Amino acid sequence: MRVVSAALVALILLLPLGLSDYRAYQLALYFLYAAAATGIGLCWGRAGFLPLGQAMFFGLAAYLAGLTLIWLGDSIWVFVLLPLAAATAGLLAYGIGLLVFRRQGESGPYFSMITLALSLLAFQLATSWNDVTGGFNGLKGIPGLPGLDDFSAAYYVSATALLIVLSLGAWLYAAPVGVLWRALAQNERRVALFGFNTNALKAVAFGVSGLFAGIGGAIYAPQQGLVTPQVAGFGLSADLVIWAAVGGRFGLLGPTLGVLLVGALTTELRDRIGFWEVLMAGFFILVVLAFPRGLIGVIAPLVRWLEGWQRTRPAVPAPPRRGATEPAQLTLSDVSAEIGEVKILDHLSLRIAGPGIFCIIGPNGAGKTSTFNLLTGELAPRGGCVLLDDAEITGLPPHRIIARGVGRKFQIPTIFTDLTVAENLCIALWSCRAAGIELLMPRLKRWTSPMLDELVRRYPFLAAGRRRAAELSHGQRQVLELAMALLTEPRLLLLDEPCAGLSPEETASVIDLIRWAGRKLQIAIVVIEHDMTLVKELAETIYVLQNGALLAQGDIDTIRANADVRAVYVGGEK
Amino acid sequence: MAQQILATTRRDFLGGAMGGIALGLAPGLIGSAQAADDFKIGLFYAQSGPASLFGPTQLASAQLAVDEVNKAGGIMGRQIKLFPTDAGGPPADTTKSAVRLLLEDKVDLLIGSHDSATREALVATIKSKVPYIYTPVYEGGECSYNTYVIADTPEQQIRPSVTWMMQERKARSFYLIGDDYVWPRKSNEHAKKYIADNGGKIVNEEYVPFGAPNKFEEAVTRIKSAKPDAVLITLVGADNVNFNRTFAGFGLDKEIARLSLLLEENTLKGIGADGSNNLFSCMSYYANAPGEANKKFKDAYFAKFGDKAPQLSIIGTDCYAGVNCAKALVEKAQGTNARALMTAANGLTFNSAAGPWTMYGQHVDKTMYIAGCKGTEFEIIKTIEHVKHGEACKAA
Amino acid sequence: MDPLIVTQALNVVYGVTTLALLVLGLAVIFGLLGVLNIAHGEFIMTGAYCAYVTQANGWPFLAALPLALIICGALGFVVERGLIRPLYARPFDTLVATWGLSLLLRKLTEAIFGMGFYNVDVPLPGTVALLGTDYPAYRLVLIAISGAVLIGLFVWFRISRTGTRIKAMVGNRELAEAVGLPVRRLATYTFVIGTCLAGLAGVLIAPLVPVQPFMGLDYVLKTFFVLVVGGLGTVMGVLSGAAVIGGLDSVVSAAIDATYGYLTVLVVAILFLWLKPRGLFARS
Amino acid sequence: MSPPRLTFAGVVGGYGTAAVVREVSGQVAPGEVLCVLGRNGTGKTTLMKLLMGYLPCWQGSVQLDGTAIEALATPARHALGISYCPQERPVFDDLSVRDNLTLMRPDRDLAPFADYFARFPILARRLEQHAGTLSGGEKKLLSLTRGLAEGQPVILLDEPSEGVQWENILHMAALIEERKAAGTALIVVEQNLAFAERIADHYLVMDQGRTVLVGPRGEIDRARLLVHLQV
Repeated sequence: MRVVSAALVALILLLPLGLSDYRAYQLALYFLYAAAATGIGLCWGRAGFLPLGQAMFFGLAAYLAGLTLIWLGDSIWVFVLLPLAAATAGLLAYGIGLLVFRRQGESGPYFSMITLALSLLAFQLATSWNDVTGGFNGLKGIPGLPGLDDFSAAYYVSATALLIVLSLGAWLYAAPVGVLWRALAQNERRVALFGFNTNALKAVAFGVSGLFAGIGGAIYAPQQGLVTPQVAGFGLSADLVIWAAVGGRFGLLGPTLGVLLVGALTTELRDRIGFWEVLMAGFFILVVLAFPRGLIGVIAPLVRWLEGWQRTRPAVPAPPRRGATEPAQLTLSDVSAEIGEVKILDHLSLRIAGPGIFCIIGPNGAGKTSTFNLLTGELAPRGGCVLLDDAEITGLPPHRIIARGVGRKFQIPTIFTDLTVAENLCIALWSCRAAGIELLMPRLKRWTSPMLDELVRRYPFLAAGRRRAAELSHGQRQVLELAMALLTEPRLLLLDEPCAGLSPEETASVIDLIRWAGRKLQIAIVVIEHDMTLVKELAETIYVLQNGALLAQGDIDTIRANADVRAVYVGGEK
Repeated sequence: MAQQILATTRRDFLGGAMGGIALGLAPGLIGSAQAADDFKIGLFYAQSGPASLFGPTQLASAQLAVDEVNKAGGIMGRQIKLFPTDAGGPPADTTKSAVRLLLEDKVDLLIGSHDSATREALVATIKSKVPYIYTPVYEGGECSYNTYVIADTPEQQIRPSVTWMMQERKARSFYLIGDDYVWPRKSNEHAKKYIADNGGKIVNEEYVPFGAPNKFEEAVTRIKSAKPDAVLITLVGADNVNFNRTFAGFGLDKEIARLSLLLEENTLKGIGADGSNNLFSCMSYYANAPGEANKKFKDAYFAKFGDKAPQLSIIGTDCYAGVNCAKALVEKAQGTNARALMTAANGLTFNSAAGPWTMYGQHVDKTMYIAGCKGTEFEIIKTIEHVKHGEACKAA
Repeated sequence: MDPLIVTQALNVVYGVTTLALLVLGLAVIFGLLGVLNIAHGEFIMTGAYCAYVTQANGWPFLAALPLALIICGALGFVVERGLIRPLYARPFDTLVATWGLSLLLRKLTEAIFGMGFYNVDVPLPGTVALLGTDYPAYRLVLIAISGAVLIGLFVWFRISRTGTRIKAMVGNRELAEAVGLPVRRLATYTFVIGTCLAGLAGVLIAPLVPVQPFMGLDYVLKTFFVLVVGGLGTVMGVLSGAAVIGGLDSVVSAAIDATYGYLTVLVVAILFLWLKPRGLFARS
Repeated sequence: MSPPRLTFAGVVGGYGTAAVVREVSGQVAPGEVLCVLGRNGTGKTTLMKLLMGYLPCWQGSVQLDGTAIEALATPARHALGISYCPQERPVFDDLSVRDNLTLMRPDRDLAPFADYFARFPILARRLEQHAGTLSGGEKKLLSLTRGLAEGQPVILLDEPSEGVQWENILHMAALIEERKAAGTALIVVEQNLAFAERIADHYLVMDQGRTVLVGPRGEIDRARLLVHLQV
């Protein structure tokens, strides 16, 4: 790793010796675009949302830097204020991200279109605000950086900017936040159910991408000596996206590869072939159809081979979970909920007092999974209230509820298949233990806990950390999902059919694990289960739901004797 | 546990490193070899982007001039070699090409036909190291060292045409409409002065966002209600076409005269016969401008490029003048020394498609034409000779 | 009434209805199939060039309609089969691919017709006296045609067998397969209907705008904004979106100027995207 | 006894990596009903989806009149003669009741439905209404009507009686009897034992994705079924 980065840095630094001034100058410009494109890779390839107006941040920083340089000339203060220009772009992006994501968590095409519209707005402002921006002809007469105004100096300034961006990127990709971004792109809801504020995480990703674009833009101004509205507009925004897509948005260096490749092709073709744009268009379409992971995907096997060499570093004990630890007391009173026209919970009231294992059964559509959704804040009730201990949790966002000690396993395993087994386990360990600035520390990846040790002892496959979760069998996925729920050490654990699709042996071991966890953690475990044998084995109290309401509750014999329950399960002539 | 640290990073880092290296080096391997004694001229013209409709004419006109000069012995005995370069993209793309022309191709002189934003970017990049001749209609004000402008200036376009409008077409009130950028705003400043000088008045002045998808129904309705005698148009390209078609569509063309400051053959073709009634233009060149010079030029042009030759228009033939200016300038200065060139430029005379032009103060005095539209053709109404450019560059 | 106000009011009606006409093709492709077709504007451009070719050959203006339907339909068919079909599950990739397509179509047009402007003669020149003012006859006709096309499409979609089947496919794909609907072929039809509508709009708008390879860019963003504001998949969505975007643009342009009109459109689009992303009338 | 019309043998399949149906086999002959019983979550609906081609069979075979169809897509299976009424989202909510029925009928004729309308007059009354406005039970009636009236040799019904009043369940049973008499083979997934007992010729009882009981109705008494159905 270090050797490779050092080689890369050395290469970039020595490159001008072998290149003409013109090539160095050209590379210097591409490096700045690459810095911005790297931000797109971060948002699109990592965190899973596509910004279409990235030039807005590039342009903002360029204008700010340009104005600063014109104002200060060759004062040494520009070296302080230029980074501030870049930071302003990053802050703006972060602010926009917070506002937009907080509103609805929207990260699909609508987010993309918001950024696109903002970028058009920025272009129009830059064009119309003649007094400040110089209008369409641009902000001119920007002096170069003091003492750094020839071609090779410009190259080194750009190269440094790009290296800073790539190093920041490498750090973030290696840090917990990078893992969380990838998890988020795959299943945002699941990340929230590990207690992370996904909207804030996405806003941070967008902010960082804005900062990267800002770094490019802040250097662009002194290097070009002129800033025109085009650098804030749609054209550059679209180019940045295309470059990232062509090079490969999933890796850190993909966007840079894309910029260099497309840039080189454009330069070489532009003045030689009349219809070079046709070639470029055909090239993009080909890449999208044939290499959906971008050109960098072509060399993926080599990368896998290189992954072999790495050092093992000692594990670090994870701190205890934040917040209360006593077993949960759960009360639902008179809760109703609807999806569209359909009533799914109908004045449901029930009370679960931990510790212990409780089963919920009922026919299809009885409201079992909906009850779980209600408890984790994903289903908003129309009436009634939910109390955890004595505090109302109705209406809280999922990550807040999880932070109060709720854990959940889904019926169909929702582990993060694109991540490794170890990364999956880490996310669970970080849940409710790490937040804010801590998520930037790569050492958190070495966390361990007594619970993890016990889980690994029972299921040795969990120790094969570098294996991708996608390679696991169904049984292993169910176990991993359960392990992740247990690692968060919740006070109320919700398990939705933990044994679905498992073989009898696997089922037995999972049942054993659940009972062990119940005893060891002294928590309330609520299980949705269809298999009556398992219900009988697990549950002390059984709740039967029907049409969104509680039909019966009690131990297994009480339930079996209940005539209403029998009618529900066999049907009747009414 | 959790020994997977850094795995991701390595993957990402290595993945791109290999590709990046290969690419960074590849362009460097492609070299270029030229005969040493050619006189190399870099020509910036619009090959891509919205202005690229002028591209073919720009290139053809420049090539014609290069052929003629070379046949007549070149510049100081050196054959001209032309380096056509795209200037249709954003300024940063063009300056990048300029650096290539300067450092790799080592051109002796640059000619540019493109917008002002690109010109200013180029001036900043060239830093007066080689002579640079700027050719198309513009708003004035370019006085950089070793830079030579042969464009129509506001003084040349606006003073004669507005005066003619007011004195001979009896227009007393004007409505100004333009795209919102430097050239229209600067041009209108000049126009307002001349209109006031002649005792006329401005009814309204409005601008539409440049580069946005504009429609003109509302503006035309406003004009209809304001009832000016004439409209002074500083819209360009598609906006100019769109406005004039809408204007005529609303039936205002009979009552209100229009003077457009950037109306040449291509734009007129877009406006069409049903939009061009009572529409006027003022330029230093039209394809059917009178005079021997233009006839000679057109004969040579069509002889070289045939009947399907690109549409002749001032944005294009200015490149012909640019090459001729380069020859005259360099031969008079006996080289490309900046100081010698700046001196030689004063009083320099060279050929344009419309006849000889004379340079003072880095700009050109020339003959201007006022033309009216007849269908999709221009008809020269008035020829005004020796119009001063009115720019105040301090002589070197 | 003040003729200025009457005329500006007609301008608003004209702006809204023509925008609705320009949106229809995208409403079908994006609204029903969920394909982010960035090349929508280039299909409009193709229609406009059909109008030019018709005029250049001396054929009657209306002959441009079948020509545009054939060419845009064939193009749409090829594009759906070759480019869109493998990408239905990858919306962002569709975006990049259709971006490439738009560049390709533009360059193809350039190769055939060159970069220059063309004009298509207004089929109905002159103005008509209406409510105390004069308004261009063809624009009035265009308002009527746009309305007719909107209503026609609405009725066709409601009562025709293909319309019903498309609705079935969009609403419940699993069941559609179970009852034997050829859903893949139907998706192709739907896409082709979308491109044909774009071509139709292109022909009708051609006499009023500069016809040139870049003209499509003027429409693509505005039409996307209309759909986002109005909501996807319903005729009411198209109408209300066009009313908000086109109406605001016209009203503000008339009251202040075009710059404010444009800025208002952008700001309103952003507010809708942010605060009401499902639009005014979304398909349930 | 006539040869089986639809046969499936050793079918395995599910979602993602989870095998929900494990080596289930069965068959149904013309004029017969095979009733698939079991508690919820045991894989009955998944079996239907495997037979209809929504999910790929990981193992095993499906044959229609002796021809292997396990590799065919859903519309192709329909074209070969299998109709299907799904458990969830059984009708086109955006379409009128009429359009739901006549969508695939070239003549748009309602005459073939006269018999069904006589039993379910609510459908005739609401012909022009959007099917989305019907109640869950009414949607099931519409779905059954559409499926049976397609007149195909094989019909798969997934919980047709869910949410339906007993009186209409009896009508359903009568309509199914009519199809049986016409030689149609039906596979019916059911939770309602009383309904199943009225229509079934054979039972196939599933638990945890596997077959736990299979045989003709006459040979399996109620008590044995209840063991697998009750809590």
